[in-house]
Amino acid sequence: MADYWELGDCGQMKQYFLDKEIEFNKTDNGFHIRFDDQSFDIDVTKIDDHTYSLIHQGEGFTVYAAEDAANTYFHIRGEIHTFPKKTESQGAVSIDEETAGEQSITAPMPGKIVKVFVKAGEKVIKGDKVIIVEAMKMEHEILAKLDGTVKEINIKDGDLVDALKVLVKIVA
Amino acid sequence: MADYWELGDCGQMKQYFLDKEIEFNKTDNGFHIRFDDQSFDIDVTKIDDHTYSLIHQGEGFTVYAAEDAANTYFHIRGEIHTFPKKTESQGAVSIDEETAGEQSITAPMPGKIVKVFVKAGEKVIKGDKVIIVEAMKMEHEILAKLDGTVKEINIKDGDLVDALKVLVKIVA
Amino acid sequence: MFHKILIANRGEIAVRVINACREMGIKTVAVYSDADRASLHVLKADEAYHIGPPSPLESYLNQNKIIEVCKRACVDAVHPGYGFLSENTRFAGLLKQNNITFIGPNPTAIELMGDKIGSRKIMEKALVPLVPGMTSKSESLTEIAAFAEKIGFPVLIKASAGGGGKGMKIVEKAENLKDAVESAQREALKAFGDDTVYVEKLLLEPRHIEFQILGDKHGNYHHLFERECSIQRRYQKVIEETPSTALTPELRNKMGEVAVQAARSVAYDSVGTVEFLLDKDGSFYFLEMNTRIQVEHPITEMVTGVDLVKTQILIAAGEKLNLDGVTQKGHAIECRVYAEDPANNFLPSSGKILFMKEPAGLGVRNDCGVYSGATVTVHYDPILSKLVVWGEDREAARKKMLTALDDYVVLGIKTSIPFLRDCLKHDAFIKGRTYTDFIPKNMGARVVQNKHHDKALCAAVIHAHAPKQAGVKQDQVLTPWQTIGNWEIAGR
Amino acid sequence: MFHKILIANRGEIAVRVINACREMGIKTVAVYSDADRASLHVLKADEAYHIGPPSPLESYLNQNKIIEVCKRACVDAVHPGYGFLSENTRFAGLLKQNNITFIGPNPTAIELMGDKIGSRKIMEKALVPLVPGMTSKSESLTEIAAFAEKIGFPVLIKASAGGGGKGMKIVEKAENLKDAVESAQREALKAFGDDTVYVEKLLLEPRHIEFQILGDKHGNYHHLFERECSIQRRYQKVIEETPSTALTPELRNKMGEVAVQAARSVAYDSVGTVEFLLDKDGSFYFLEMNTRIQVEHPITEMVTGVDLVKTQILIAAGEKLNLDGVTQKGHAIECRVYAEDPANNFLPSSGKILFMKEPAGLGVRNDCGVYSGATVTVHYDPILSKLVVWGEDREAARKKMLTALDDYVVLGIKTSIPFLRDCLKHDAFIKGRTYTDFIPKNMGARVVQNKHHDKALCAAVIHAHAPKQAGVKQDQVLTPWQTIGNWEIAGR
Repeated sequence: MADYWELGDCGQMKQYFLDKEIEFNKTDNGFHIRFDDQSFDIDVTKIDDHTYSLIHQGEGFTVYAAEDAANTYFHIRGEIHTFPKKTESQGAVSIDEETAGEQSITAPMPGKIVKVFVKAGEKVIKGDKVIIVEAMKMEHEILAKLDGTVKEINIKDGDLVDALKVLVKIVA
Repeated sequence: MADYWELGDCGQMKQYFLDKEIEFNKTDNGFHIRFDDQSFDIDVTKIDDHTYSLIHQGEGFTVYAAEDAANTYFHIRGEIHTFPKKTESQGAVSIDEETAGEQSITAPMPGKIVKVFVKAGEKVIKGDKVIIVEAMKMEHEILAKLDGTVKEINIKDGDLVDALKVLVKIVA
Repeated sequence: MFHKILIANRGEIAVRVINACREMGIKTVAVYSDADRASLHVLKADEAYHIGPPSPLESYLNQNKIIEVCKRACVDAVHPGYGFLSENTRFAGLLKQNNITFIGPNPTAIELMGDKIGSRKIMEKALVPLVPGMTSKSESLTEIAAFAEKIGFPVLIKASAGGGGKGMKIVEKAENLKDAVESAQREALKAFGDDTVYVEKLLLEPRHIEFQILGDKHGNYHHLFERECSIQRRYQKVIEETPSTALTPELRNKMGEVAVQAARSVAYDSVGTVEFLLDKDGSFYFLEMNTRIQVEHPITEMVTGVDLVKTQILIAAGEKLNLDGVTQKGHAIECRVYAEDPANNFLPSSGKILFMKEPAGLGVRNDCGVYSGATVTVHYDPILSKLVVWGEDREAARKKMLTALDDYVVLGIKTSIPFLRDCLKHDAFIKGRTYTDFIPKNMGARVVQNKHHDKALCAAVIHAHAPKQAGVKQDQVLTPWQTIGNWEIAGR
Repeated sequence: MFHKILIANRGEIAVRVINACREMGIKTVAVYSDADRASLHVLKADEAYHIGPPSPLESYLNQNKIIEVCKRACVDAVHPGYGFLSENTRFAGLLKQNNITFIGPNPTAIELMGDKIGSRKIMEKALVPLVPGMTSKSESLTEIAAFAEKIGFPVLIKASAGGGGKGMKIVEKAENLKDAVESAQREALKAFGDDTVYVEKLLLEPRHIEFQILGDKHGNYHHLFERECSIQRRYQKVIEETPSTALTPELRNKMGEVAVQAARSVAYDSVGTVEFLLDKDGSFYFLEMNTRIQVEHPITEMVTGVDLVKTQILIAAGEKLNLDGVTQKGHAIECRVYAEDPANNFLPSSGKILFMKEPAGLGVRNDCGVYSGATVTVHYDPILSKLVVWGEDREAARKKMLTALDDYVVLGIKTSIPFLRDCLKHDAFIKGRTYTDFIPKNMGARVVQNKHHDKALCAAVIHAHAPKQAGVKQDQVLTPWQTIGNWEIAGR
């Protein structure tokens, strides 16, 4: 989760997180945290593995937390905050990666390939249907985002696919 | 929890538990368990740290489990089953231990001693008030269960006491 | 309307008030003692302030400290819940001095009705029938003894400032009077800060029937029908229901009118409760009036659709009552879930709730002050939650409650749930024969009957040897055991 | 009355039916696919049997397998829920052959109404107004195209066996017709096992108003008022409420009478729903009739106090309807909580629910099919739960829903909760301007506005460095950090 950590003076710590420099140290009943010229003196009680009670200048925030391999999730007063964990191989996870003159179509969710409309080597025009993926009984069309040629096809009709698998690659 | 374990034939195990000989072995999707001439072939799925789904011959039992230092607790279809853990020093936990001609009064719950009615060496008659303990704003009287003499007094008015602490001992 | 309300209470009622405020767009401020930093009301509020050590006298009854927090957090009103400072006129006065609204009736009404002896006098004047009992204060045991002798044993010792069974004692014969009075005085002092007690004649096999009344600051008075709270243990209500099986429409109207009359006689301007004892012959006697939101208020909400806490706040803000056309619909039952051991003389049970799962669903409501993993301390009331159900009729509600009680999982501490279930299954309950002696009469020789001991033994084996990780992979035929490396062979 | 009922379904509706049965003292039997061994309906039932692989065709739609389980478990009735086999007359027939009651209407009513084209013909005869559309089956694209051309674009392609938006497509212009028809046919085949589709004129800015109707086996028919379900996304209902802001008492009566007439015309003998489109000028058109319990049935239960699932079971057992005097009281709203990502074109979101906490309290009900730690698979409908609230009026219900949505914690998968909250906060919703284009018109440029980003950053720091163990000791001033030995200095 952290980019890196370093010990500051007086037992303080510094963390670079989402390009912010965050300084913090523990106090008798919680944490003192500083970033962006703001300072937080937070009374913290851990309720269970997923729940914290924070009190900051009288204001109470019950925070629910959970994490999986990709993200840490927090629920605060109805809001969901998702912080991606950085991995060595990639930056943030992206659903449909477009670089200049290239479209890599990844499966937007785990599902089943209903129909592939293109063949390798075929020319496509922006807006053409490329594939239909089905999940939870609903169909989702994926369209070409640029004029180009189909370079790779890694699936066929009826395949079950995982999220983020590259299905089709189109180059200008 | 177990008295002792031994490996039987064919990867089976035996456990003596609550004076029952229990034999069991794991199966593809659960456990095979035998005791008291009964045999259970149970399909088991662990739902979370506290929850199991058991299916036995089609019948479903969702079991909730928890344990502390003294007991393991199970909730099955509205029933609570508590199994004491044996410790080396004592048998089952008892609230108010009486042996022949002796009464050891223990605190029935954590609370505060409101009043002690007896003194060490004093004679008491069965039914005499010995102490009043208060917890959660309610008072609870503890009476002498035999005619005898007060041998030990380990508390005084106003003391906070833990459950199971011996407060007063009376001998015939 | 108020901008921010401080809730001078804890547990389920503080949570209930916080929820009402949130739905009204009012900010909430919780206060907590050292023992309650991790309590549910603290987790639910917009703001939370520490007010002292666990002892109620030093925290939830510490008026100056609470006023200090009110000023610091700039609240414009205080909701006192029930118990603690809810019927304390000095506290209401302190708030007024600081231009903060006390969400409750005017201090005169509290004072007149909060004094159980004085209120009997007012009712006597208003020609409301009374149980024979003392109508003058007395601090001398001799006077109490003389009066008890006059009306005849058995008698009941009650705290003048009381409520909720605290400081109440039955005395069967004269020689037990002294101890009972002293014990009642001690409990009363601790619970209410006032050790005045009085004596009443004890009726045999009465029902406890109370009426929810409401008054506003514009001279409007209403009642929202009855609650039957006959099922009690040591004067502590255990199960409440509405409507009562004992009331005819005529009797309901008559008692409701008397209740409204009682409210009017003290210019009552909040939600409140007028309690009666109903004798088998249909005669009823004024018992007392509680000048606060009552523990069992939810069953009235379930059958009338009126949110009593929101209404109480609206009244305090000066709004007019508009309850015309409100009727009773269906049947509601409340079970109080206490942290106590029904198998061991109902001793309080404190400690950590190792695991908890609340019932839910259509017509099921659990007003709860704790959560899975919470610690129940010895410092406060043993009430964990109030399980409330609504059904189209009494039998539907009873069955729904039984299902909900079966679904209510609390492991680690003892609770009254198994006892409540047995009460609801008892023939006397099914037939509506609910008198105040229901528990001693019917539940005395209660034996716990567990049917699934074999399955529990299997569960114990499984629990000791199940894989540490839960969950199964999607799309995979379930073989949860394939992940087990080796078992623990030794005892644990 | 039935002794044991098999629920031929999964998810929240299976749980809903199981709860109703339990309260009626009826034993329940769950069935499950490989993907559902750990699903909530399996955990809730008295018995549970495996019926096949995850694919619905091989499990929940596998009629022979389900009949086999019925016989093995000796059930006397089957509740089909909604979707799957709920409107399948062949299945109802198979059950009848085996002397098992199908809890639903007679097969003729299902057949007449299940066939959306045929039902239009019946309504035409009964002089019920219809949206212009095809009333004959057609398998040829040419015929469909010719009809579409005749009534004029835009048109709507609908599955004849359909419901719930499956197999529905809007076609703006002629050249898109072919693809839309093929896609609708594929979806229809997969969802209902029948790829027949038809064409209807598309109304502009209508409201979707449906009436809950009930018939018994003794010729009694009733309606329990309307549900407004205008807020839809791709013909999938998202938010439902009752009463509708658009109906006057007169219009309500008129539409209700037509709905009852529709039920009577097919001798309907169960709970069902007659759907209408309501135009801005007050004219209304029959859309279709659903011959099953509807997803959104809870809001009707909340305002009428009638348990529709229990009533459905009672009717199937031959009991007479008795709904005289039932009125609408207060206001109810339902939000469908889907496993989908509103920030990314509502793509389905599957995976493990790492943590979940359901809202609860007075007037809050969550009909839920999952739990904290459950895995949501790709095989079935993305509905996680239906959050339902009741309030004394529409604004009270709306505020209660917003509070409940804030309290609904789901971490690990994406849900529609943030989207639902934005819908309810929109001025058009507040003002009751709810037409079927509500979402495309008002929610298109929705931007997520998180106010507590600073607190979230603090939470991230705290979460990374908090002690591993939760809880505080009783009676101890809280210093949770004293137990921390050393922190992790490296990234994790």
